[in-house]
Amino acid sequence: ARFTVGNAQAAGTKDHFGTSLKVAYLSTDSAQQTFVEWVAKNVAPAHGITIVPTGIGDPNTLSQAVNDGKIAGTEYAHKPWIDESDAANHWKITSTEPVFQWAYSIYSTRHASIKALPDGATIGILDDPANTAQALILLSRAGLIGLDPSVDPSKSTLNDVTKNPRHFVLKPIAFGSAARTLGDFDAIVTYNFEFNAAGIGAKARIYAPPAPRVFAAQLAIGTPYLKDASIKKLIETFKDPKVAKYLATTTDPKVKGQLTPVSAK
Amino acid sequence: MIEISAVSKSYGSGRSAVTVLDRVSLTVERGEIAAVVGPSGAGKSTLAHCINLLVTPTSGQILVGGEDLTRLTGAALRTARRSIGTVFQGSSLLRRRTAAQNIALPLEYFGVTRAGQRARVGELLDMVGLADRADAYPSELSGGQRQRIGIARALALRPSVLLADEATSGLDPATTASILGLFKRIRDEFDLSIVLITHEMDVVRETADTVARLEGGRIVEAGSIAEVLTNPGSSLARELIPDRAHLAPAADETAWELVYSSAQVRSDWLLDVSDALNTRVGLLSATIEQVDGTGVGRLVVSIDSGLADAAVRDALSKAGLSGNPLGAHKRERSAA
Amino acid sequence: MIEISAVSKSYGSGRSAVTVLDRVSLTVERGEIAAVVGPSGAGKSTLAHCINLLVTPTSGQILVGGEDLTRLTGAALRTARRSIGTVFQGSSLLRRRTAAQNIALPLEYFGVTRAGQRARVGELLDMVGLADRADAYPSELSGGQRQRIGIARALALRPSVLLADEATSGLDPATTASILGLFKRIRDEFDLSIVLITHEMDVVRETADTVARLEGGRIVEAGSIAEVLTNPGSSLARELIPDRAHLAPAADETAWELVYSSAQVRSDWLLDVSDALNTRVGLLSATIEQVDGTGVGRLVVSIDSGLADAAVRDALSKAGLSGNPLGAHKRERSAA
Amino acid sequence: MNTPWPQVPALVLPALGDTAAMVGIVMVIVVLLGTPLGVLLHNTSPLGLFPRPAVNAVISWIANLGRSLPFLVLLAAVIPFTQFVVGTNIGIQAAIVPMSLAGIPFFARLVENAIREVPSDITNVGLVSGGSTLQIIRSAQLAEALPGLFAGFTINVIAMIEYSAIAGAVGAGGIGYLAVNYGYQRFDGNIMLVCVLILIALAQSVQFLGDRVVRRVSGAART
Amino acid sequence: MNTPWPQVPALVLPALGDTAAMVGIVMVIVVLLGTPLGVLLHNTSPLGLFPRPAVNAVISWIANLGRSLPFLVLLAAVIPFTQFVVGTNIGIQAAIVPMSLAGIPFFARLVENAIREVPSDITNVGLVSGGSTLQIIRSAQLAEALPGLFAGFTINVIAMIEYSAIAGAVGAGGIGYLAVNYGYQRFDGNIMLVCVLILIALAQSVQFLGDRVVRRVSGAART
Ligand SMILES: Nc1ncnc2c1ncn2[C@@H]1O[C@H](COP(=O)(O)OP(=O)(O)OP(=O)(O)O)[C@@H](O)[C@H]1O
Ligand SMILES: Nc1ncnc2c1ncn2[C@@H]1O[C@H](COP(=O)(O)OP(=O)(O)OP(=O)(O)O)[C@@H](O)[C@H]1O
Ligand SMILES: [Mg+2]
Ligand SMILES: [Mg+2]
Repeated sequence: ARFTVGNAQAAGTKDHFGTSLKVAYLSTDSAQQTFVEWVAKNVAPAHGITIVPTGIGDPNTLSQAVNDGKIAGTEYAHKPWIDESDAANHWKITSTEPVFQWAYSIYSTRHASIKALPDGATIGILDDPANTAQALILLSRAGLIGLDPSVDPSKSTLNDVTKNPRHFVLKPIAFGSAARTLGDFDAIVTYNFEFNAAGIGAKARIYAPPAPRVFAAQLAIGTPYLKDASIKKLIETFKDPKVAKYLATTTDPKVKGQLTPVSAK
Repeated sequence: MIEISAVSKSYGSGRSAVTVLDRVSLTVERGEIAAVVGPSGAGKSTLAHCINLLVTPTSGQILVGGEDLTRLTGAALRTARRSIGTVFQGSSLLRRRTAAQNIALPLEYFGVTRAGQRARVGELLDMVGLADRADAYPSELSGGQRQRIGIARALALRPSVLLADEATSGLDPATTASILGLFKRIRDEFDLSIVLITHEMDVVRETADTVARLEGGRIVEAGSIAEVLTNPGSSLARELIPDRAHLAPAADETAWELVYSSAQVRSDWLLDVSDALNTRVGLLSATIEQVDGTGVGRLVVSIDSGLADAAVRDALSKAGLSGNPLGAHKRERSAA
Repeated sequence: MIEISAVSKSYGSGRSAVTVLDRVSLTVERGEIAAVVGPSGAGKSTLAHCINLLVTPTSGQILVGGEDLTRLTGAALRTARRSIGTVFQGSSLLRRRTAAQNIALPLEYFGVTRAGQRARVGELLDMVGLADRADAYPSELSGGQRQRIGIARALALRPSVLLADEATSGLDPATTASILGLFKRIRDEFDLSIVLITHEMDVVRETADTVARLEGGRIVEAGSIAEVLTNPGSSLARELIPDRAHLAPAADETAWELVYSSAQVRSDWLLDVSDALNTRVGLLSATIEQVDGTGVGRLVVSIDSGLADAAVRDALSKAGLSGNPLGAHKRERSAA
Repeated sequence: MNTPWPQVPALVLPALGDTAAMVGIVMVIVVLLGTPLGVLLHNTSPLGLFPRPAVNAVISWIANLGRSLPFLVLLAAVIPFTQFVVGTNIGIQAAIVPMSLAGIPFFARLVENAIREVPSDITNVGLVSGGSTLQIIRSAQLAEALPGLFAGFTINVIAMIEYSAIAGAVGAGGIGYLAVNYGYQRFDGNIMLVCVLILIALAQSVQFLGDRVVRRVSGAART
Repeated sequence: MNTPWPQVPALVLPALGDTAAMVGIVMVIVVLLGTPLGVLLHNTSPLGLFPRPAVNAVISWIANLGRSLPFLVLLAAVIPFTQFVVGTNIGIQAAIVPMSLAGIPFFARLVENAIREVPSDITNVGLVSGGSTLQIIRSAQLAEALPGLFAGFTINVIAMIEYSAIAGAVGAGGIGYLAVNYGYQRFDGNIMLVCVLILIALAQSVQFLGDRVVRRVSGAART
């Protein structure tokens, strides 16, 4: 029961943001911060705009600000989440363009491979709906579980697990706690950055498929501003091939292994 | 000035109800000092609190200056209360205010200017002899000093009624005398009505115009001091002029207890009685005093045992006294 | 039992230091009731608090039962304190405990069994006449009732020393007498030493064995009661037997103030003096009392103005009294 | 994606149980350890029964530690300790450790405040009645400060419900976390509403009971 | 991925300023509104100056609302109100609204507790001295409860620093949020260490100052 303020009056103005655009990243994620700062410095000037990287810690506040036209755009969320939050909050935010993919893997310090996971192993998965779905897709692609084929995989929930031959116990955990509680689980399925930041490296990464494209980070823009000239320039900036190249080739330890170019599927 | 009619106060309800005041009626005139005495727990403080409305009587009416306080609210009640000064039993000072600031409280409430407050507080501190302790906190004051600050506070707004609940108990005789002198002076100057609750009978005799004795919530005796004291049957008189330990009479003598029972006792009555009985009356103990111009007294004297009781009574009565032999039971000290 | 030698106490330091006790020395024997009197703020309560070590003296030594309390700590200090009962000026009851529970406090601390506590508390409540108020909270008690609970608490552990700081001020005369009777009874039974701080001179005369007057932190006069009272020059005596308002002498008479200055005053001295001067001596005011078997007294009498002062003095002195004419200044009431 | 009403109890009831368990256990620990800490804080201070400035400074410092860190940081910082004490870093047990560490000093300050208001006259009565320090603390300080202590307890319980919502992050669950997770992160209005109503009801009941106890204790015993 | 030391001040100093601004402004609001609320809570209760059971129940209910919700839920729930009051949902202004809403009832309870301990004798003195209700509240209740109020204030400031760490999520920043973000989520040991040290120093200073004030106020004025 949240409602929206500010959207309508902002929409009438042409070129609401001018040439200096605030682009928000989730301040809890240093990879995103590094990425947006790189784009602002290395790509944006060529497209005639100034990007002001803005860190905000709380996803809902951030989205609200985008919806209200206080922030030009973000790249912190994937389409399933944006759609879900739009519906729930009556926000008008459009996912324009996939920008990058978060690496999403299975980690374990107890077992060397997914094959070694014992019968009845406890596996931690993130407790918000979209990330639960992402983990379930990953587990099913690895052949560890089966999902109800009639359900859109990007919306699957624990109730949609139809096959679980090895009797895994799937336990929801909170975002941010994975690295600290890895020792208490047989395995955890989550974003790589949760572990990279904590210095838990590739050694514990026991399964790392390409992330599902549906969960690619989207450049999200407040719908009323889509036609603004500056917003068009912003979209062009993120579409610039230099961006994909940067993601594929960077050696910056804050980004490498966490943000990857958008997947094929 | 204060008219208390049939005031009752009970605590609790139903079976466990305790009646603390039981249809008490009492009038204190303008300019009168009315003492209220009585045993511990008799209801004296409760009565005082009914007058300033800290306690709401269960029934009955109290008029102060003709006004029924229970009907007042807000500003009117405040104004009425300002005309009643209260000295609490046990001083009750604000502990985070200095002596001077405690006295200034009613002035502050009344809206007196800073300068006005300072001046009046200075006067009041002088009156109670504490000018040098103005800046001390209550915790730095002695018991008696705290009490005097409470008195000064009660007088700050020049009230027309003063409720003094054991205002001088805990003060040394000299300070007590000076405080009572102060009360009488402002009574004379401002026609103050004073309700003086006290256990010190000297204070009652020397200061009060009238006295009422409360016992178990009821007034059991009341009257002007002189009236009460010259009434030989009065138990209040007995309390006002307490028994004293008396010397033992000689072997052939009997101790008689005498009281002045008339307002016209001559000062040389002892000689008169001795002459009339043709014996030597001796003084074993005595309290004789002038109250409102009248002599009042209670004594134990020794009189020749050979004389008939009736003859002695007759001689005494002619002199304006009444007496009874104390008989066999000689008392060493009269404490018990 | 209590030996106080050269005890001083100052508050603050440097320039702003205030000396509240100034080299006070005082001894209270086993079984002795020692009254301490003095004006408000003299340092009496401070002295009592030095004895039970609530206040640490700045200098000097206090021995209680031969022991220097300042050297004790922990359990030893606790044990020593248990032998000292303290009645505080202003009762100080725990407000969330009933009267009975307040009295039980020292028993609880001492480790007395429940049943033992109940029995002793019952006894103590009876002693102070409050058996019916056992379950009342302090806020439901009158001032005097609270005070008596404080007294009962101080006596709970049958102490060998009792510090009674204004224990009876605020109690009516009958209750005062019964409490003092209680003190004397336990003094006689248990050889209790009592330090009786009070402003009530009746209490001193009737109860104490010795009296010390504290003024501005120093002991200015001290001695046994009878000694002090028969010393005509003593200002303490004057305080102990206060001036009374006296009747006016007749036109041809002079008011003389007399005091008993010998322990051998005959009870019929008034007749003796009248005979010796061949006049009629009249009683204008009088206080005569027996203290420890001795007659003590202060009176104002009327004597024929025609007589030579020297002759009057001579006659009085023969009777064991000393006196002075009050001269022209007749006083209506002696309050001031 | 609002959860259908029939499914709500299945989510909410266990969460309520978790909250009750967490807050209940934590409050027992908090009272048992926070009370002596508060007593020490007061009595080692210049106004206390045994002033020890140095000890006071150290205790005060330690007590502030627990309160000065944001709860999430505290929770992360004490993970090794939590692991050592309860052998796990997830679940109710794991939540209890940081919650207690935050709650103890909080309650200690409330206890300190409550007993500071007991007039020194009262502790003097304890001293001259021959009480040991412990006896005086119990019967004169704590007993006389009872209404203040109960009021502090009430405040503390409500603060712990708040912390339990954060502690939910270590998988401890609880109604507060449910509210944050479903209501805030999942936009599930139904669950959120139910959780919020329950939380309000919980706080009201705690306060109501607390107030009743406080009034009962201070009632007749007022001066 | 620890931030190099030379970069630390650039991150920490503005955050410190933000915390000071947030907590400072919030505390002004909290004291201004929480004090009267606490006074009302006490005085409409059966022990107060003007007992009004119905009014008391309503005020108490409202005061509990602010305290019963997990702060993150409160923050989300009041977004429209925040928008209405300060015209934005991000930044320091936006943090101030929910922080005040949580802080006001918290302080009100602390005020209520502090003034409940003022003996009724003292309010009686106020009454017979002819004080108006307001005058008595000011000079007899609040002034006499001063040490308790200051101690409550200290507790409240520290709680607000804690809340500012959560409110930092709405882009208000602040040192607490920096600690959570870098320390908890980004595992940046350097920043975390600095933040934690600053937070501890902050809490210690607040407590130290608070204690000094409390002791100063209660010092000579003790009974
Ligand atoms: N903490 C303190 N700081 C400064 N002066 C103090 C302090 N405590 C007491 N005094 C002063 O010490 C003096 C003696 O106080 P004490 O209470 O002993 O007097 P007292 O003889 O018992 O008087 P009373 O008969 O009025 O009870 C008083 O003048 C008082 O103001
Ligand atoms: N709240 C209460 N509930 C029950 N009884 C009470 C309450 N308040 C006072 N009392 C009782 O009322 C009686 C009268 O009390 P009050 O204080 O008026 O006595 P007092 O005459 O002033 O006595 P004292 O001389 O001891 O001060 C006492 O017996 C007391 O115990
Ligand atoms: Mg009384
Ligand atoms: Mg004294």
